[in-house]
Amino acid sequence: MLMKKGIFVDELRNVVIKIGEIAEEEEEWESPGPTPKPGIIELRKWDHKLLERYEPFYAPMQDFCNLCTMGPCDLSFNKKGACGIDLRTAKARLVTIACCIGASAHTAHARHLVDHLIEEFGEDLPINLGGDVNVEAPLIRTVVGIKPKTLGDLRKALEWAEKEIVKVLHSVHIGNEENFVDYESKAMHVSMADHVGMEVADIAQIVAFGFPKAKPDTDLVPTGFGIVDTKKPVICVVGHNVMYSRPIIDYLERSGRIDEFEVAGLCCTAHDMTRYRSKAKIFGPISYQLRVIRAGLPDVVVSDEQCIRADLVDACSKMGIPLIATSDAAVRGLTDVSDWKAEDIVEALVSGKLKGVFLPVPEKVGEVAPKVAEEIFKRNKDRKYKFFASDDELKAEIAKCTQCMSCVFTCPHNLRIDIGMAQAQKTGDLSKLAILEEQCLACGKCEQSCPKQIKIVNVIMRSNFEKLYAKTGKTRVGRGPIQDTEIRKVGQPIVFGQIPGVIAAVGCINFPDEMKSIVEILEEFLKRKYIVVTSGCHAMDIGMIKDEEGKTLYEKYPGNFDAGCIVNVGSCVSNAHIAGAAIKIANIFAMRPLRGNYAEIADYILNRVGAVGFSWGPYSHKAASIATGFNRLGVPVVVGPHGTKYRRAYIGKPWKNDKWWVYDIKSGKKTFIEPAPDSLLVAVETKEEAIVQLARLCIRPNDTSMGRQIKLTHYIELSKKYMGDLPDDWHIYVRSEADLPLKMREELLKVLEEQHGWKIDWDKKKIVEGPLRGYDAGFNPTVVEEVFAKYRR
Amino acid sequence: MLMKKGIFVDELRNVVIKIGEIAEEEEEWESPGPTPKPGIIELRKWDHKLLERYEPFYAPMQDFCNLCTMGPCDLSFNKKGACGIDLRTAKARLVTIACCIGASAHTAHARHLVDHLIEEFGEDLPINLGGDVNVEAPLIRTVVGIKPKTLGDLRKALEWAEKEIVKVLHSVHIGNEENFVDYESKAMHVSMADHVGMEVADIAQIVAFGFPKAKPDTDLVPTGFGIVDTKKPVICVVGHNVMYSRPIIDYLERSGRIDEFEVAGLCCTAHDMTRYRSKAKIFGPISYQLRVIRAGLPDVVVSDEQCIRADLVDACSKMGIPLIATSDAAVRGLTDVSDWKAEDIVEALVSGKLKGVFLPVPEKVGEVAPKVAEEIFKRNKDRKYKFFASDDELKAEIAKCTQCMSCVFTCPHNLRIDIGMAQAQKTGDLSKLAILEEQCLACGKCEQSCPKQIKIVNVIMRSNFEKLYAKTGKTRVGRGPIQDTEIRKVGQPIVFGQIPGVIAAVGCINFPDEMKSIVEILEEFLKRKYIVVTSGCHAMDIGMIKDEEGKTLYEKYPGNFDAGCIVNVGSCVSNAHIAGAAIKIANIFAMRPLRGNYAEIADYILNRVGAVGFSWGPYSHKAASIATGFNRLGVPVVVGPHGTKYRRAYIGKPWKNDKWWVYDIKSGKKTFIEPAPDSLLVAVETKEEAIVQLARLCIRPNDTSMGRQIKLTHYIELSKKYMGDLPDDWHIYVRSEADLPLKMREELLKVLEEQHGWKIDWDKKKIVEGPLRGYDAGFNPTVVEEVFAKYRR
Amino acid sequence: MISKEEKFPIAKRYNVADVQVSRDATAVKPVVVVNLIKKAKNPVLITGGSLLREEKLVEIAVKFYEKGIPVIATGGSSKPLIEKGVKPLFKTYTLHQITQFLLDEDFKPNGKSFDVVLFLGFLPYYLSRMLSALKHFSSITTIAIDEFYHPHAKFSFTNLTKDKEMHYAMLEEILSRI
Amino acid sequence: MISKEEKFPIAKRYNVADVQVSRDATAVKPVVVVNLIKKAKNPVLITGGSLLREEKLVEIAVKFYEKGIPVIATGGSSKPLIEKGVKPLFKTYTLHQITQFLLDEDFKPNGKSFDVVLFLGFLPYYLSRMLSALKHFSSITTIAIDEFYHPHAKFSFTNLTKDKEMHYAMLEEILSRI
Ligand code: SF4
Ligand code: SF4
Ligand code: SF4
Ligand code: SF4
Ligand code: SF4
Ligand code: SF4
Ligand code: SF4
Ligand code: SF4
Repeated sequence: MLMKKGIFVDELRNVVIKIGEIAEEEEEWESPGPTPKPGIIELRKWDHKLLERYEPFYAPMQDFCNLCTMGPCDLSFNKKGACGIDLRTAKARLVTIACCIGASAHTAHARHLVDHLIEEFGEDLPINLGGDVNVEAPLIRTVVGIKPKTLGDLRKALEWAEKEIVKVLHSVHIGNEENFVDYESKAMHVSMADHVGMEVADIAQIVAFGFPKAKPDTDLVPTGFGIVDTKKPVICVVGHNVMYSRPIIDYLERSGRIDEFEVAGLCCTAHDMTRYRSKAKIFGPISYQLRVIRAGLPDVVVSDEQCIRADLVDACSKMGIPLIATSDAAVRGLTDVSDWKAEDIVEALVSGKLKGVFLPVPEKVGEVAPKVAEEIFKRNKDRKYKFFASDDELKAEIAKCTQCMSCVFTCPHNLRIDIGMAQAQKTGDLSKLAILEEQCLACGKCEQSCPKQIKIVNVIMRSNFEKLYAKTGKTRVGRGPIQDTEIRKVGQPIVFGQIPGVIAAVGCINFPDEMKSIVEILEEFLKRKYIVVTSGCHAMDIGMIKDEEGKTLYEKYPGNFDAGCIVNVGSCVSNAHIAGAAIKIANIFAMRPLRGNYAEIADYILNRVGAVGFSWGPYSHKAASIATGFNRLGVPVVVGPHGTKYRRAYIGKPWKNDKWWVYDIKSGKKTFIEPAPDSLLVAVETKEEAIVQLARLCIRPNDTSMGRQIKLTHYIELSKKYMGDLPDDWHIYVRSEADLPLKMREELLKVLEEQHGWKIDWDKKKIVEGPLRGYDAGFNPTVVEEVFAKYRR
Repeated sequence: MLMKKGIFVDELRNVVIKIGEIAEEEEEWESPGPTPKPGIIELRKWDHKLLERYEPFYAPMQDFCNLCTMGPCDLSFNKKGACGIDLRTAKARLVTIACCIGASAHTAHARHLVDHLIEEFGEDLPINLGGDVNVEAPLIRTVVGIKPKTLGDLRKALEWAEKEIVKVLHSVHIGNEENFVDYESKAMHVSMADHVGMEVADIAQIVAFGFPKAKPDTDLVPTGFGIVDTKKPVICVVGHNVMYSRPIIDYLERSGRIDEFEVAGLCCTAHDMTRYRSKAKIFGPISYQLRVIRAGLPDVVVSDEQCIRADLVDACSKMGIPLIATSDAAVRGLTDVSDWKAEDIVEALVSGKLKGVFLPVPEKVGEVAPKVAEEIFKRNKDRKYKFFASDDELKAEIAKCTQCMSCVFTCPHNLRIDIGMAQAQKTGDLSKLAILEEQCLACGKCEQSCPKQIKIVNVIMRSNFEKLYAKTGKTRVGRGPIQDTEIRKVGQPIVFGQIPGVIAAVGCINFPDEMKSIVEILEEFLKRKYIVVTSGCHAMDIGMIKDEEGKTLYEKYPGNFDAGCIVNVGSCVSNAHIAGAAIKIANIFAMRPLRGNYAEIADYILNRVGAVGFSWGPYSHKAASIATGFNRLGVPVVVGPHGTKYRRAYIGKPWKNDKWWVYDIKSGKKTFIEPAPDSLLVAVETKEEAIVQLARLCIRPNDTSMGRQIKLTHYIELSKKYMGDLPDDWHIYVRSEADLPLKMREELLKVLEEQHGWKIDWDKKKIVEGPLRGYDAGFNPTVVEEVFAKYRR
Repeated sequence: MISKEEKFPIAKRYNVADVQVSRDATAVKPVVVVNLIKKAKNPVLITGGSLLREEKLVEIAVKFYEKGIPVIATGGSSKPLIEKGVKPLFKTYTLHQITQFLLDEDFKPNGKSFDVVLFLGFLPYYLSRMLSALKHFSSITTIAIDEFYHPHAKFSFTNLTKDKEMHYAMLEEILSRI
Repeated sequence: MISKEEKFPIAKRYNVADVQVSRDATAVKPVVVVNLIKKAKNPVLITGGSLLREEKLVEIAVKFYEKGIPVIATGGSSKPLIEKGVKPLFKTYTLHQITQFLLDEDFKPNGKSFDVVLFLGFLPYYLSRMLSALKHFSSITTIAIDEFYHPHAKFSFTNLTKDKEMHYAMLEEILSRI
C-alpha cells in the first residue's frame, strides 16, 4: 500500500487510499502532441525518413565480430555471421552500443546528481533558470512531454530515459534486429534519451548549485598549463561530476582559506567548478591530464567519473600525488574509506600508506582534499618539475632512441617522434620535438611500445616547456541555457537565413592538428557574424589559445547568443542547451508546440534552422550519442578525421535528385528541393575543409532570398579562399537571381549560363531557366506527412 | 502536482495533497537488511571477497581495442591503450558490457510484459503462484528488499533494475574504471539485476497467463523436428516473448479451430507457448531455426525478440514463408502495419506483396497469423521438402565441392564438411555428412564462405533426414517456481550434503559435440540421485533425445524438485526460479532473512548449498549475465568449451592454501578450509570432464560427514570411470575417516598413508594426522565479517 | 622458419576470424600500379589534405592530371592544384562523401563508374577507414600510394616512412610509365 | 609481388592495431620443436580430450611421457593414458584451470615453473583462448602440435588438416629426436 511521505494531512491518516498508478495531473500548459514518452517505434518513421536521405555509411574497424561465443565470425565483404547478421548490420549494432554507453554516461550522471541533490535540497527545489528562461527544459518538454517544475519532476524524465536505454540495449542482444536502418533508428532513439539525460543533469546542477543562469557576461577564468600559483597548495579535480568536488570550495570558503589554495580542474569538472565559483581555474582538457600530473603540479588529485585516464592511480603515485576517487563509476580498485574519520584518511594518504582512496562522500572530500594538499605541498615545494630533473636527464633519455619507429606506428597521430629524437641527438635542437607537443594527446601509447622505455611524453613536453607553460588564457565561465529573449531576437534571422548559421563546436579534443586550429576555424565564423556556441573540451582549448595581443576568443567576442558572439554553455551536459536553443526557436519564434511533439520540431529544425554541430576531435561514446541526438533533431554534425572511427556516418547523395523533396504546406505539393543540408554526419580531414563544410551545411530549404544570399556569399567566399575556386555545387542552391551574392552577381550569372546552361535575361539580370525550383516567400516545407496534414487543414 | 488515478474518494477532491515522493509503507514482513535496492558499491566488498579467491582469468579474443576513436590500440602483452586502460581491464570492461546487454534483454523483456499486462489485467492483479509458494519472489525480496503483491509492485523492481543497468553501463564509458576487479564487481552487480529482471518477467507471465504454478507433473509436449502433422497449417513462433504470440492460441480456441492447426515454436517462446497451452509444440532450440525454415515446415513465422536469426526475412522469403515480426527490439526493416486492417495485412502477406510485416499489436497477430497460415498451406501442401527437391539435386550440389576447406575454417566446430562431401562424391555414401548433422548448429557460416555457393546446411540436413525427422520426443512443460514445501523437504539434505548436489543445466546449445551429450551427462547425475534442473534450450534438447525404448529423461524421471528428479522450470527467464530455490533454502530451511540481505544469503549458499550451474553450449549475452548472476550468489557454473570465448572465467587456485578460509561462527575463529568449490566459472572440454567437474564442484565446506561421504563417493566413482583413477585432489576434502566412501574406506586410507603421508591408526581405521581441519558438527562458516559479527553476538 | 621452397602446408589458422580475417593489401611496386592503371577502364586519382603541407605531392598530382587521369581533390587540396592548372572533377566534397558516392553504382560523374581509384595525400587513419568501406562494400580496385602501407587497400605501396625520397621516386616511376 | 631478395621496406601498416596486432605464432617444423624441448628447463606436455577419440594421439603422448616429459592430462585424456601406464601430473583439472595456474609464477607442481608447454589433442577454439591468455600474461613458451595452426601460440605446427599422416609423422619425428 502506498502512502504519501512528507507533510501529513491528519484526517487522511485513516483513509485508506489505494493509489495504484500515480497519475500526473499536468497543468494544461500545452495540448499533448503525438509522442510523449516515446518508445522505440514511435519515432521510427521519422528516422527512416532521415535515413533514406542521409544513407548510413559504414567503415568497419575490424572485419570480424566476436560479440558472442558462436564467433568469431568473418564478416568481411558483408558476409553473414553465425547468427545471420551481416557486416553492415553488425556495425550498426556496434554504433547502437556506443550510443547506449554515451546515453548511459549522461543519464547515470544525471541520476547521481538528482538523487543526491534531492537529498540535499529536497525534491521541491524549484527549477528556476532566471527570469529570461521560461522554456526551462525544451528537450524534456518535447521528448518526454512534461514540464518539470522541481528537482523531483526531473526524476520522471530520468525514469523514461533509463527505461528506453535498457530497451535499446536489449535490441543489441544476439538475435534481435537484422536491419541496419532499424539499428540506426534505435541509435537515434537512445541518443535522444541522451539529450534528455544531459538536460536533466545540467538543470539540476544549475538550480541546486547556483550556477550562472543564462548570463551572457559570466566571469573569465584562467585556463591552461601555467595558471596556478606554485606558491600555494594545488588541488586538482578531474572528471565530469562536480557534485563530489564542490564541497572543497565550500570547505575552503567556510574556513576562510580559499585564497591560500589553488583549485584547478581537468575536463568538465573544471568547467563546472568555475560555474560554481569563478575562483576555480581550468588546467585543460583530457589531453592535459598526463601533462599536469607528470609535471607534478597537483598536491592532491580528486577524480570522479568519465574521461579520466585509466592509469591514474599509477600516474599519480609515480609523482607522489595522493588520489581521492569519488564516483562509484570509477572506484579504481581503491580502498573504500567512507566510514573512516577524516584525519585517518588524511594520514593514510599523506604518509603514503595508501596511494589513493575511494571516498564517495562529498562532504568528506571537501575536508580531506585540502588537508592532504597542504601536507603534500610542504614537502613538494619544487614541484615545478618540468618533466625531467635536469637537462642532462632529458638528454640521456633522448640518447636512448634508436629510431625504431615503434612509437610512430602506435601513435594515434603517427607523430614522427623518431625524427624529433634524431634531430635532438644530432644537433641538440629540440625544435622538432617541441612541435610535436602542439599535437600530442599525451595518451602515452608511444611509451607502451618503445623498446627502450623512453619517457616519450616527458621528452615532448619538456622540449616545448616554455610555450606549454605560457599557454595561459581565459575561458568565459559556462553560462548554461540560452535566454528566451535571445531566441526571440535571433529566431527570425536564423530561420530566414540572415544570421548565416549557428556553429556549435563541442566535444573532445583529439584534433588532427594543433590545438589552435579550433580557434582558427571558429574565428572565421565569428568574423562573418555566425553565432558560435561551444562547450566541453573545445571550450577549454579555446580558452588557452591567444592571439598576438594575448587575447582569447572569449575576450574578443561577446558571450551573447547573437551574431558574431561566442557562447560557452559549459560542460558536456550543457550541450543540451544547444539542442534546446534550436527547439526554442521552433517554439518561441515559430510558436510550434513542444509537448510530445518531437517529429514536428525536428522537421522544423531540419528545414529551417541553419545550425551545424562541429566536433574537431571527437572520441568518446558520449560524443557519438550527442552527435546522433543532434542528427535526429535535424542538426547536421561535422567531425574531424578521427570521427571516421565511429565507423558510421550519415551522408546523402546530392546528385540523386529524387531523394531531395519536401511537402510544401503552402502549395500542398510535394516539391523537389536543393539538397540542403546534404549530410547529417560527415568527417572532414583538414581545417580548411571543416570551414567550407560548416558553411555549406548551414544552408536550409527555407532560407529567404536575403538569407540564401548571405549564406551563399560566405560559402562561396570561403570556398574560393580555401578550395581555390567556386564550390562544385553552389548553383544548385540558387533559386533565383535574388539568391546570388550581390558583389558576385554578374560573374555568377555568367558561370550559370556558360557552365550550367541556364538561361539568363541579361537585360534584367534575371534567371529565366535553370533552377530546380523558384523562390516562394510562402514556402513552408516539411517531410512529415502528419505535419503536412495538420497545417494543410 | 500528483493526484491518484482510479477510484476517487470524493472528500479528497478539494484537499490539495502534495505528494512528492511516494513512499512505500511496507507491511513489516521482515526487518530490512543492510542492502535494499543496492547501488554499485553496496555489495562491492562481497564481490572483492569472491574475486580474491576466484581470480578473474582473461583469455582475450583480440589483441587490440577499438572502442573509441583514439584507438585502435594495441593492448597485446597487457599494454595500455591511449586512455590508459590495460588489456585485462579492457577485457573486464567487455565482459561488463556483455552482462549489461544480457541484463537489458531480460529486463526489457520484463518491462514489455509488465507494462502490457498491467494494461490488460490491471496493476492490482495479485501475484499468486499457488498455495505451495509463499516466498513468491526470492530474488526481489533479497535484492530489492520488497515483497511484491501485485503486478504493479513488480514495476518497482524493474525501476531499480533499469537504474542499475544504466549506472553500470555508464562505467564502461571511456575514462571510468581502471581496475579489472572493480569491473568484475560491476559485471556481478548488473548480473544480479539480470536475475531480478528474469524473476519479474516470469512471475508476471505466470500470474497473468495462468502458466503452471510450481506443478511438478505438468504435461508432456511433443518436441523435435518431426512433430507437426503436415496435413495442417503450421504456425511457427520464434523468440522469447510469448506476449505477442499467445493471442494466436486464444484466437484459435475462440474460433474452435485449435485442432485444425499446428502451433509450434522455436526457442523460449516455444516453452512459454506450451506453458500457456500444452497443445502447442516445440520444434527445438535456436539451431533448429534454419532446419525448420529451410525444410519449409511453417506456413507462417511469427518472430518476437532475442536469439532469432538475423537473416530471418531472407530465409523465410526464400521458402515462400510470410513473416510477422512483433517486437520493437527486432523490427527487421519491415513495414509497420499496426494501423492496417487485418484483412489487408493477410492479403499483403499471402499475395507476397510484402515478405513480412511489423505488427506489434498482439491481438492482431492472433488473427492474422492463422489466416495467413491457412492460405499459404493451401498452395504449399508438399512442403515436406526435405531440403532438396530430389536426390539428383542433392547429388548435383555435392558434386560442386572442391574440398577447398573454406567452410571448415569458418565453421564454429570446424566440422569436416570437405571429408563428408568427398566421401559422398566418391561412393555416394552420405553417412559422413549425416554425422555432421548431429553437431551442426545450422548457423550457415559455411555457406557464406563456400566459393562454390553450395547449400551446405541443406546438404547436411538432407543427408541425415530420416534421423532428424525421427527426433521427436517429449518435453515436460515448464513448471515455473519450486514449491516452498519441496524446499522444506530437500533443504536439509542439500545443506548437509546427503543430496549430493543440484545440477542446473540451462542456456544455449552450441554444444561441442552431439546434442545427445547433454542427456548422457545429466542421466549420470539423475541415476546418482542428484537433483537436476533445466530450462531454455537445454530443456528442449533433452526433450528430443530418446533412449532405446524411445523415452526422454522427462518420461523416465519425475518432475519434482527432489533427488533423482528432473525439473524443467521453463524458458530463459524461468532461470530465476533456480536462483530462487537456492535462496529459499537459506530462507525456508535455515530461516535466514531475505529482505535486502544479499551478502548473507550468497555467503550461505556458497558455503552450504551444493548447487552447480551447467551450460554445455552457452553463447548469448544472457547466458553471460545469468552465469555471472549465479556466481555472485555463490553458485559455481561449468560451461562448455565455447564458453571460453566469454573471455573471462573465475578460477581459484586450490594449491594456494592461504586463500581458502572462513570464519567459523561456532568457534569464533578464522579457519582454513578445503577449497570447495574451487572455481566459480570454468570451461570444460569434453562431456567426461563436465561430469567430473560438476560432481567435484558440488562439495561444500558445510557438508556433514554423511554428506561429504556421499559427495566424495560420486566424485571418486566418476573420476575413476571417466578419468581412469582417483581424482588428484580427493584427499583435501577429507576431514576424518567418516568422510570416506564406505566401500572404498580401506583402500583410500592406504592411499592417504602411502601417497600423502597421513598417519592412520589402522586398528581403529582412523585418521590420526593429515587433514587440513577436522570435522565439527557445529561448524558454521561465513566469509562475511558482518554475518560473523551478527551471529557471534 | 619454413622456407617457401619446401612443399609445406601453409599456416592457416583454425578459424579465419581468430586474430585476423580478410584480405590484407598486396604490397606493390610502381610497375604494378602502372599496369593496373593501364588496364583500368576509368581510373581516378583522389587527393587529400597532405597536399597543403607537402608540395611534392602537388607536383605529383599535377603530373597525374597531365597524363589524363581525372582528379578528385578533397581536404582543400584543390587549392594548390587549381593554382597549377588542374581542373578537379570535385573539390567541395570530403573524402568521406566521395567514398559514399563511390559505393553507389550510379555514381558516374564522368559518364562511367570508376574502376580503379588511387589515393594520394591523406591522414592515414582517415584513409584507412575509407579503404575499409570500399573493400567490404564495393568491387573497386583501390590503390594507396601514400607513404604508409594500407592494409585495407586492394593494393598499396609498402611502408616508405623511413625514406621519403624513395616514396617520391616511386611516384615518379609510375608517372614516367603511364 | 615483392620478392624477398630486393631490399625493399616491409609492408608495415600505419597503425599496428589496424586490422591486426601482436605476434602470430611462428609456424615450425619438428626439428625446431625438438630444439625447444631440448633447451627447456622444465617442459611439460598437456593433453586434451581428442585423445578419447584419436588413439594415435594417445600413443604419441605415451611416448612423450616415456621420453621423460611430464604429462598433464585434461578433458578425460588421463583415462587412456593411465591405461597405458602414464602417471599424469594432473588429471582432474581442466585446461582452463591449468592455464590459470600456469599464469601464476608460484605454480611449481614438480618443483619448478614450466618454461615450455606443449599442447596436444584439443578442440582448437578452446585451446586458442588458453594460448591467448598465456601469450599476453605469461612468458611461457607455448608450442601447439595439433593439426590446426594456432596463431596465439608462440610456436605452432602449420596447418595439417589436409594430411593426418603428415601430422602423425611430424609428431613421430619429434619423438625420434628427443
Ligand atoms: S554476434 Fe553473430 S556475428 Fe557476432 S560473433 Fe556472434 S554469431 Fe558471430
Ligand atoms: S603521447 Fe603523444 S606522441 Fe605519444 S602516442 Fe600519444 S599522441 Fe602520440
Ligand atoms: S619507440 Fe622509442 S626507440 Fe623507437 S623510435 Fe620511438 S622513441 Fe625511439
Ligand atoms: S568533451 Fe569529450 S573528452 Fe572532453 S570531457 Fe567531454 S566527453 Fe570527455
Ligand atoms: S577505449 Fe582506450 S584502449 Fe580502447 S580504443 Fe579507446 S583509447 Fe584505445
Ligand atoms: S567451402 Fe564449399 S567447396 Fe570448399 S570444401 Fe566446403 S563445401 Fe566444398
Ligand atoms: S551450418 Fe553447421 S556446418 Fe555450417 S558452419 Fe554452421 S555449424 Fe558448421
Ligand atoms: S537458452 Fe540461449 S539460445 Fe536458447 S533461447 Fe535462451 S538465450 Fe537463446
